[in-house]
Amino acid sequence: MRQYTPGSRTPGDTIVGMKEPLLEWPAVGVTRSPYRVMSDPEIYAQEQQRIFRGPTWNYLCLEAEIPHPGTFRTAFIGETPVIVTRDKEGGIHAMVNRCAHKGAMLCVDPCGKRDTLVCPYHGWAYDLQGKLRGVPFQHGVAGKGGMPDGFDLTQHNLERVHVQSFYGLIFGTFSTTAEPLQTYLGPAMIDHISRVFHKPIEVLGYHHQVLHNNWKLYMENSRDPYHATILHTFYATFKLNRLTMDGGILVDHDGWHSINYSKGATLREGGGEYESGIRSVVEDVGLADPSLIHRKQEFDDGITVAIQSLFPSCVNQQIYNTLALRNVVPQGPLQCELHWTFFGYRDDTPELREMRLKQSNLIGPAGYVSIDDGVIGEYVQRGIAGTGIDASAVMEMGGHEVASTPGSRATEATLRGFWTGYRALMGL
Amino acid sequence: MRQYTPGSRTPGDTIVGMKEPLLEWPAVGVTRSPYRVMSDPEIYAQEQQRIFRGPTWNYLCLEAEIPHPGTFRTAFIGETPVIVTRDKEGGIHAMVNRCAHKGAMLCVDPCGKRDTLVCPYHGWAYDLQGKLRGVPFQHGVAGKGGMPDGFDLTQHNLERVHVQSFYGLIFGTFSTTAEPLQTYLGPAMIDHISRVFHKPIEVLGYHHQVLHNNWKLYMENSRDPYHATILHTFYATFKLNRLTMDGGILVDHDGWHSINYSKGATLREGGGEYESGIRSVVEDVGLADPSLIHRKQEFDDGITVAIQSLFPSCVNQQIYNTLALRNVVPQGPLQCELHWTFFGYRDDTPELREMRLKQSNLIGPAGYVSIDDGVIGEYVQRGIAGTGIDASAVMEMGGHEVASTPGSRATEATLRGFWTGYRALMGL
Amino acid sequence: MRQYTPGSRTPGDTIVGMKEPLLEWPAVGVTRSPYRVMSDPEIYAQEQQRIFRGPTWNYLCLEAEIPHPGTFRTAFIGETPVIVTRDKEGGIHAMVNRCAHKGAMLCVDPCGKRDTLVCPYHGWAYDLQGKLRGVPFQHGVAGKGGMPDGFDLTQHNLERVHVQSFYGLIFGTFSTTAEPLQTYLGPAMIDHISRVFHKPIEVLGYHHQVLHNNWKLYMENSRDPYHATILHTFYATFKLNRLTMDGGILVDHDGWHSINYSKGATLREGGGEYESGIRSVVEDVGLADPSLIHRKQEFDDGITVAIQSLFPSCVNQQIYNTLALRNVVPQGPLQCELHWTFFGYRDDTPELREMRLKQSNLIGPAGYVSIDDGVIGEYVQRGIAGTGIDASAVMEMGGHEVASTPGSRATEATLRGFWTGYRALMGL
Amino acid sequence: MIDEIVRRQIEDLHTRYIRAIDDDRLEHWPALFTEQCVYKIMTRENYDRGLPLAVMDCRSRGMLEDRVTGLRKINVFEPQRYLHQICGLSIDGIEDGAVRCRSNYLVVRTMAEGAMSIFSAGIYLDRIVLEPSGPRFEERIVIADSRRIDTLLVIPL
Amino acid sequence: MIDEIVRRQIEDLHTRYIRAIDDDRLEHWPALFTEQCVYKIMTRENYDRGLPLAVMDCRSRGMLEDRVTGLRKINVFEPQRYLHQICGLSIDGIEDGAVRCRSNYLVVRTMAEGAMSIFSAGIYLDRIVLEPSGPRFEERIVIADSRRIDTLLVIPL
Amino acid sequence: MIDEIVRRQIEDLHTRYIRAIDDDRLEHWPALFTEQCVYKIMTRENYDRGLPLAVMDCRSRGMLEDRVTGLRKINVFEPQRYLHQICGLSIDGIEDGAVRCRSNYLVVRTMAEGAMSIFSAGIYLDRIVLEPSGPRFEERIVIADSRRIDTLLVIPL
Ligand code: FES
Ligand code: FES
Ligand code: FES
Ligand SMILES: [Fe+3]
Ligand SMILES: [Fe+3]
Ligand SMILES: [Fe+3]
Repeated sequence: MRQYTPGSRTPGDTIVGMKEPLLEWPAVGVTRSPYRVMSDPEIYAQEQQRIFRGPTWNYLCLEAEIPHPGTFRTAFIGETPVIVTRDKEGGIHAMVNRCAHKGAMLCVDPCGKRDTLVCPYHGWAYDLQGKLRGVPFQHGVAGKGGMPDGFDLTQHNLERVHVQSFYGLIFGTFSTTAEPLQTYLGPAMIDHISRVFHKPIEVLGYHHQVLHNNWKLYMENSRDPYHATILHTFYATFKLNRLTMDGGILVDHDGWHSINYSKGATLREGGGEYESGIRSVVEDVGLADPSLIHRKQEFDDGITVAIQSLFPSCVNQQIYNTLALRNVVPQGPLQCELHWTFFGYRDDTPELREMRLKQSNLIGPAGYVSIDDGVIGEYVQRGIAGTGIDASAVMEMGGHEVASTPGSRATEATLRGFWTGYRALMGL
Repeated sequence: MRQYTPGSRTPGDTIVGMKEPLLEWPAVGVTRSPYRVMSDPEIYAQEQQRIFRGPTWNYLCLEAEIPHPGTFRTAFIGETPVIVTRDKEGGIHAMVNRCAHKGAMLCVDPCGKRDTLVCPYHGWAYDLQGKLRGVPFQHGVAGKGGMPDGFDLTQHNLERVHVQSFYGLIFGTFSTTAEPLQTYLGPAMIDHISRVFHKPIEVLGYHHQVLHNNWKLYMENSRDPYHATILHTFYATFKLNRLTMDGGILVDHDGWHSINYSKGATLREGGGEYESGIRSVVEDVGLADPSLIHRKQEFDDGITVAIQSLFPSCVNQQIYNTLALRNVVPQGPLQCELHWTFFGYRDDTPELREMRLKQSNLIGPAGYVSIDDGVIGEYVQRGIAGTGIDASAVMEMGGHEVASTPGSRATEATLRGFWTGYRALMGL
Repeated sequence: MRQYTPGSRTPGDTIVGMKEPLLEWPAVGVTRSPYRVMSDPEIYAQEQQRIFRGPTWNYLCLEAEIPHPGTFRTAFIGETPVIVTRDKEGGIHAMVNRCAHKGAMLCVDPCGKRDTLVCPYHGWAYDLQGKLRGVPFQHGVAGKGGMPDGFDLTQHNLERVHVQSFYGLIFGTFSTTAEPLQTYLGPAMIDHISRVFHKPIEVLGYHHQVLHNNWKLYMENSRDPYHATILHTFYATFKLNRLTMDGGILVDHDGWHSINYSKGATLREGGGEYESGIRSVVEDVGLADPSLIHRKQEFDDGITVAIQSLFPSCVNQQIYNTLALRNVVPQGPLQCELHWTFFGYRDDTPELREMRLKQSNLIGPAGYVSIDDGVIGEYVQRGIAGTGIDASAVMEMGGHEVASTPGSRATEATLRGFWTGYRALMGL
Repeated sequence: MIDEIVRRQIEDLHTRYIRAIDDDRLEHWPALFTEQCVYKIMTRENYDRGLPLAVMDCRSRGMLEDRVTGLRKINVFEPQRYLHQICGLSIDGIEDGAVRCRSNYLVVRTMAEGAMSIFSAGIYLDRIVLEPSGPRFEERIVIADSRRIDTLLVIPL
Repeated sequence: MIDEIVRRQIEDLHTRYIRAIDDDRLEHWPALFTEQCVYKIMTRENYDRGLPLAVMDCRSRGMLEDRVTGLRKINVFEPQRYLHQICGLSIDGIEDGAVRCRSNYLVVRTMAEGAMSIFSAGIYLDRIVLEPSGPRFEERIVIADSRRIDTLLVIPL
Repeated sequence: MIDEIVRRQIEDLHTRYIRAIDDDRLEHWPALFTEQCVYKIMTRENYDRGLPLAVMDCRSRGMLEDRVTGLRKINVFEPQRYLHQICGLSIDGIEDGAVRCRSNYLVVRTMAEGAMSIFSAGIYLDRIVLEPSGPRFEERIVIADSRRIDTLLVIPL
């Protein structure tokens, strides 16, 4: 069931001889999204062009991952492989991981340290800014062959990705017309990033999880307050997260981005549906070792769970004392890979570090909370197979608007916001 | 070699910006079928729309598999996942296995018992008729959020599949304009179904077999009298089935459906090609344990082998005392899955039951007779790779007509009948 | 990551409703090739039609592999399965490995001996020239059924492939308008073939290697003098091959074909970049058992390494005393399979035979030299994923022309020649 | 408590079993069973639901021999080989003269042109009798985890 | 030099371990560990880079029991089974009363509808204590070669 | 009749062999062979047809060492690991001082970014000499069921 080929259609496919329109969006707007956007290869190819190569800012990696001059890390923007480097002067650069000569991938290792980037195929050598510095046999051998006169190295640099770093998070864009990063994020998103990244962090490890669903199904899931306390039985059963706590959702940039937060200490017993026997609360179940969910209140705003979802494909999560960034890499219309970067603070006490690691059982591919998200997108992908042409998802919870509701999470405004951004970029 | 993605193209793909015509059918008609229909993704997507979602009746399951109120079984119509239920009053219903909210598959288990169908994602609850009965947090929490006024549950039921049950076989259609089931089947098909299902049956087990060929190659095979005694050496060698027995073929509904039967007791020694050294008769081979092919004459019409093939994708087989339904589930242009339901009668004696089970060595993925069919469709699929644009299969055995020939099985009329139905629905 | 289906699109797809143009070739011509040609399914399908079914001569097998009457071997022309036979009179024939009845593959075994080719499905029997000789039940049974009057066996032969054998190499074409083989090859190619195949050869074994890249990336690699001494560190480090040896490249038929050769005994110490620390020369490394690279000078022209690349998909290699043919079988835009046929001469001394086998450690999927080529094409395929629409490879080494340069290998003329042929056939 | 000698004998029987199949010496396979033997391949789906249908259902050594005949002379299928991995043999007791044991198996199937796949994985449930001539299978029930068979099954598991 | 009896005991512990998981009798799985045990699943990527994050990180038998509770009552996932292959057990020494050993494992996962895949392959690094009642795992570190988890991991490896 | 001590020694040699490879300690791999050894990887296709071509063809310990040099310093390939499963060891006799034995192997290859695949499956045909310092391989012929190699083969099987 791993079936489509990343890269088998370049965006060009859809420019030359492109079918217009790719689809008709339902007239009611963002309270509906047609299921076809989750499976159509043509639409998928367009997303690569219009979203990932378009005026979006894409999370690449953390500055903490390339701390020293010469260190690099590879990443993806959509399907495009990218290298992020720190140069001798400490400057940060990003470029496509594709040799300017005949296209070979330059860096296979996920990270490392290099003085120059040398292509294995014919040895073209680039500096850490992606500038071509050397071409073997440029002048031939014994005066024969080599590059023609007027061959200009400066015309053969690596394709550049524009980068901006914010609180140690490095974002990149292919677009020269993208808004500045902070404008793209908006004030509420900026506040939340600064809240989490206000002091030096330390990476504690990675997870890589293959999901058999369209990348957008995961991004919807990440910003969906509605499913959190129903699908995730662990949340509701052990009262880590319920809609009957204080909490809310914040959106920014017309809803392209969102935050969904709750405050564990404010749980109101009763109320909501939790006592009315929905499956999300399991009776007569306890933890043999409850130390798993002992938590330390790290932030004075009282927020114990906060999921920030940045358009198009980045998630910044706090669940109790677990802190992680999640990045979704599309791998065809029916698959994506979720990259988790789990971190703490450099000044964590040993006890707090241990607490984070013990709580890591809550998240990741085997997390009590996130296990369910590993399959639910696949359930949707399989559920929508063979749908009729007009079938669409319904998102009316909380009305038809896209707006922050600091007092309520019984809403799908965050999803309507995602589709607002999607439609704007895709011209749908 | 498992390469295409079921569901990666919704029928919609081919409506918006559809290429017309998909192909030119050979002018001579149904004595030819172009190989392209066996591999083209565009045509495959059209089949989902025009055949499986069109005015056809698709076998879903047996009433015996959902005997009690609340029992359900999942199935497929083409690529579309379906749930078949029996409600509290004993009524039978079918609906798409896709939540009306955001499309999650509702039932993952192949069968079971439920009071209501509850979606794992956000807990929308449906009754056994597919009607939406509950939406968690419909009215929000503490007066905030929830569904907007005027949100109408009755507008969000599961997509309905129309069902009709006939002698315990449950068929479904998406089409509101399909003929009644019995008209669709026709008198000859009805007679044969009643012959086999005249008394209560009992399911003895299932087989699931992945075939690396287009679903139509299997359906052609199932109704092809020509291959039976040549490819299936076991038939001819051990005289279970030869064209030199009394037998014939019956077609119905312009040949959309067919039956191919023979009477083992009527074998004429000599005649036909069997003595002229075709490979289908192996010399000097015997069975160390001949009890395998001892049979009991169950039906007074003397028929010992009968294969009924119902358009588009169901087969009802009797081979000696083995009784089984076979249903083909398309999984992309190059793969399908064959689901076998092996059964006997509830009033079978222990001896007869044992005989059926011993004879089960004749059928299924490891059956002496059916092993050959497991690969022959793949041989065709590989044989037609890279064919020129006009390459077509040839079906002239028995002439150019589509008609029953009660006295003869040296014909491909049943195949011409299949393509008659295919062309009518596909507009080719 | 093995994702596309060979055969899932027949060339017909691209004729009916074909998008024109498939792409715009860069105006500068063959010093550029757009990356899209390496991944677009539409272009891939066109190649099957215009190149492999077009006026090209495709290597099929060696006469030595079908030495006796009745022996056969299977092969591929592009995706199309082919059978090559030697008939009773010793004549050589080739035909598509697809039954003329309903398309089943006739020969599954890679080689063997047969009097007739009998289809497993319905027993149609063909002679070794592909002529239909027998149709079971052609006249029905007891006067009923069978083929209609006027059914003409001669109209149902296997699809013919035109063959020409040259020095024991058998080539085939589908085209009736192709030039004669020797005109297609040209004088320089003919000389080199006669050089290697001047006396009876003996096959010593096969390798089959799956490459996760477009077939053209391998063909480019095979004729690329530039990468040889840089990617292949073994060459440069142990001085088997350097650009500072005498050597050159020869092209023929507008550069469709090429030879890249060097003379090991002529190495000039110093010069070139090898001493300037490019990665292709590893310091302080030796062989614990140098007998691996002891060689015997077999050819009096002093050539020790010669790679001949014949358009579209055949390579004839001599590396020291290893002799092999390589043939690339496309398996979708993103995969191909490389078939190696390793041989010596029938009159080899036991010592020379042993030397060839010991040197076989240099080539094949585990060869010190060729290991690198196993992955480099995949690195390119991954590097070009998600490229912008205009991204192209650059081939300016040695200027912009396509011409032989007997004195120099610091050139990409051979690659420009490949694209000259490609554009001519593809109409790009 | 079965001693180590018996355990080794049973391990050797298992090794001879996978050799006969993996080396395509299937003619030696029936002799590893008693005359009145049972050999069944069942899917976990049918087995767990108490449904009697088997993929292969042999109730005598003769039926095993007939399976070899079918494979050699009767059926059409693509040339293929198996490669077994087995582990976790446990000897679970004696039952009217036969040793009950079980183990895990994994079969990798390789087609002539080179395609490899996990063809089947599951357990062997055995009853083995210790005859003077050595141990033989009185009963081997193969329970395959997957309900799916890819293409066809013609070589025993 | 550990003698063969101990080796056999440890092999039996390994067999009971894979039985408990492959037979879906996970309730018997925690008892194979000591009260104060460590059970971790780590990817080779994190392990080799000295990063402490684990995929599953249990530091008491209670946490193992909670994993079974989660699987039985809490989490949503597609029905699936594992089939283990293990080999290459080596006993590498004694360390404050515990036997250090390791082995290779391979887990084939089969989904309800029949899809099989290599879900995980890697090594077990164990510390086993020989209690009067038999051997138990004091520590089992599972190191998976692949950094990828397909879909989710809910059944222990 | 080879006794159990020898069998255990040979099993340990096999275990050291897969450790050296699976742990990427290939520098320890040549020492498991005698000075004058043969190590060949052949495909079943060539082997059965009597064709002498091997995928890897080493005729001395030096050539094994050179293979490690090539892998460490010379060749370009994507970072990858192997995980072996072996089973079914049989000791088939003594031949001029060497023990002939064979076993089944399965190698799962895992790439740096996480892709796992069945890379090779087949048998080991060995000649093992029992030196005072312990047993060593005098000859190991690896016969791979599949004629196909995916991408390349640089780590020995
Ligand atoms: S592809 Fe990078 S140097 Fe040629
Ligand atoms: S998808 Fe079913 S309740 Fe939301
Ligand atoms: S397909 Fe070959 S005889 Fe019918
Ligand atoms: Fe979630
Ligand atoms: Fe059949
Ligand atoms: Fe090369």
